[in-house]
Amino acid sequence: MTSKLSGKGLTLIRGESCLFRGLGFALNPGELLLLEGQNGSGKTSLMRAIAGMLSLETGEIYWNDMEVSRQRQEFHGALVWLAHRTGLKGDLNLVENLRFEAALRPQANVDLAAVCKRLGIAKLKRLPLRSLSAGQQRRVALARMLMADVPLWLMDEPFTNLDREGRKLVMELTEEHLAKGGMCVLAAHQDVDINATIKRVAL
Amino acid sequence: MWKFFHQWASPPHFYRLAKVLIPWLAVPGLLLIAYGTYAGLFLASPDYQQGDAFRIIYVHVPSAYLSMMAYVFMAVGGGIGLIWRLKLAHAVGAAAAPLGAAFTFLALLTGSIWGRPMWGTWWEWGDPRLTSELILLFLYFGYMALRSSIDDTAKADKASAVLALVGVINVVIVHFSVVWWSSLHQGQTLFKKGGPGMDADMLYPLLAMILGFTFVFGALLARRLRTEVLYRERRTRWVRELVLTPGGGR
Amino acid sequence: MDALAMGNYGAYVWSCFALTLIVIVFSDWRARVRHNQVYRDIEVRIKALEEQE
Amino acid sequence: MSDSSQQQPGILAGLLAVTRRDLLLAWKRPGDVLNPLFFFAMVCTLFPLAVGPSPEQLTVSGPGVLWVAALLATLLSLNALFMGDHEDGSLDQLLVSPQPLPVLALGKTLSHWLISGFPLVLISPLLAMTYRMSTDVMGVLMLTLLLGTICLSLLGSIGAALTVGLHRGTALLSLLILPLAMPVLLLGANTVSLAAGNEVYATGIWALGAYVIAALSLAPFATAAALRISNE
Repeated sequence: MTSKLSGKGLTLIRGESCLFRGLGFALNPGELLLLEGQNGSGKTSLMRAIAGMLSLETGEIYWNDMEVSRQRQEFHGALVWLAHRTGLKGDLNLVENLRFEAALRPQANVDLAAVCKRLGIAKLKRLPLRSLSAGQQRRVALARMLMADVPLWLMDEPFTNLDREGRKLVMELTEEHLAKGGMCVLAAHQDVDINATIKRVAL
Repeated sequence: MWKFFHQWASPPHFYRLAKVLIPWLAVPGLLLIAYGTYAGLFLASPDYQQGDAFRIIYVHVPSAYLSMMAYVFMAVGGGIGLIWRLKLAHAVGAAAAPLGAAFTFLALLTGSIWGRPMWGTWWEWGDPRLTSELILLFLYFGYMALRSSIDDTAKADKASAVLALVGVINVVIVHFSVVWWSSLHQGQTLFKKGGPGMDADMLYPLLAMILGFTFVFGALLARRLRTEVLYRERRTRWVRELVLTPGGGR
Repeated sequence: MDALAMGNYGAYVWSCFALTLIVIVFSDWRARVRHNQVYRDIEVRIKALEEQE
Repeated sequence: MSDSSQQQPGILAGLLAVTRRDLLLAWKRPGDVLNPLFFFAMVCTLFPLAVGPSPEQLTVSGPGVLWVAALLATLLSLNALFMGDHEDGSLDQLLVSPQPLPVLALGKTLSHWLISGFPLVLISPLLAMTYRMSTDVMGVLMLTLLLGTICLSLLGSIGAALTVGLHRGTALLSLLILPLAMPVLLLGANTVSLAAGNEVYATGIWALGAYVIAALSLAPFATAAALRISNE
């Protein structure tokens, strides 16, 4: 019954249409929650609802069996969100962007240089992000995610703008995170090739 | 008690109740206003300074009072809506705003018409009450503009509730700062304070008018609230049944 | 007639009362019109949906 | 998870980080800082051109004109307060951060004041001089503007948060903020006028100070609530 992250009876109405009704899920450490569906099917909305940014018509999201709305700060301290828009400042460079992030949530004790090297952005550290390609910017957002010391990753279309190699890297990173006992909620309109327990929510 | 309240505030119940309530508010309200108008215009003796022009207070004071009460309604409704997520409370804000603006406008008009013979001008910046009424009117405009520019009703409700709460604190600050300001410029005050100093034949019509205006406001608010409730619940089963019933539930 | 003249303030006093009447009647009229409009819109939409089924 | 992890950063670290980031961004785009200043100077120039250069008139209307210009200049800069963050998604990141949102909102407001309000205070004596204001009165003007622009930034952050992401944001923001800001204008400008007329002006200063304290303690919460609502 108890699970780390769960949602019960979730209903969301946007404008004239009902995106989902009575939806539920449960997620435990080491598991991946895959949100599947076409564009506009409500994947992002569900993701935002899980992140506690969107009030639902009915239903609640639970973290450690307690409503997220009653422990927002604790919950936000346990997650990092890779959104559709990177949320990075184009006028600032990688280091400046990540330094800002470090003041917001707990950081893992890993070497930034090693992370950047693995993501293939080591040489871009001092350039303003505006001058980077969309794929490179996404890798910077991935670096931000890797630097955070949190159990829950929320990834909204993480493969956008990435080449085949980049997509493989994201899957590898996700596998590693899950193997360490982390959790992942991933929204994608294509199938993923990740070796872990996958729970699916079709929208 | 709580259960009773929830049932009362349930949309279909409220929709039906409000319809019954409207005549019960409107008729006594209009009767009180009729009495107040007659007594205020013909029975009350003229003011020793202002002559018969003082009779304008019988419409000015009640509308000024309603203009503030409507704002408080919006703020309280918004607060309740934000804290207890009661949708009906948000609807109160949406329904009260245009009425509040209308009565603020009326208070400004009547104040200005009073000012013409008394001060020799249609508008006197030095008067703190007229000036605060004007700012209040702008606050209503802001509230309605914010509401109408957000398409999603739930979002508009919450955003305008925050604005109304900020605004209601501001109304108090506006009042005190404008009073301070007009004291610097030897501003004239519109009417001397009512109460014990006022003769009974002057005071009772005023009280009747205030009460009557409140009732009429209640009736108007109930009517607008029904519309709000109907619109917000347009996708529910009870509205469907209501509409499909022959004769309807208009 | 003197009572109606209000000691030469008649125009001011009567226009204030007239404006009040106008504002109240107008508010009520607007509320009725809007209610009927909203009701009719909902009615049309729901009946259209009914016929589809 | 990993045993070698660091702690959750403190509240002050979050506040300063937001402020530092916004100042850094302003540094990289100086136009955002300079435009309101130019606007302020230009409005102050328009007035003598419109009503004529007679010294008596300028002395009387100077405090009012400078204050109205400062209010409008602040208003002009407010629209951008959350817009950039909204567009690139970093506002969403602030909303899911474990830092309390009112603290982050206060950090944003603080940087807004440092970028747009404080420079106004600094250049105001220059413009006051052209209105033939005496040095003593200039001191009072700067003090009221110092307190007043803090109030305006705090009030404005609420409006900016309510209108972030709306199409008609700019005009709507003015409509929301101007009536709220009227007491600040009234207190500020009249206090300077009183000082110019050699009258007792302490009441105005105290009232503005009280306004600052009230706004500091309430506005960040309203802004945070508004941000959550606007970003649903």
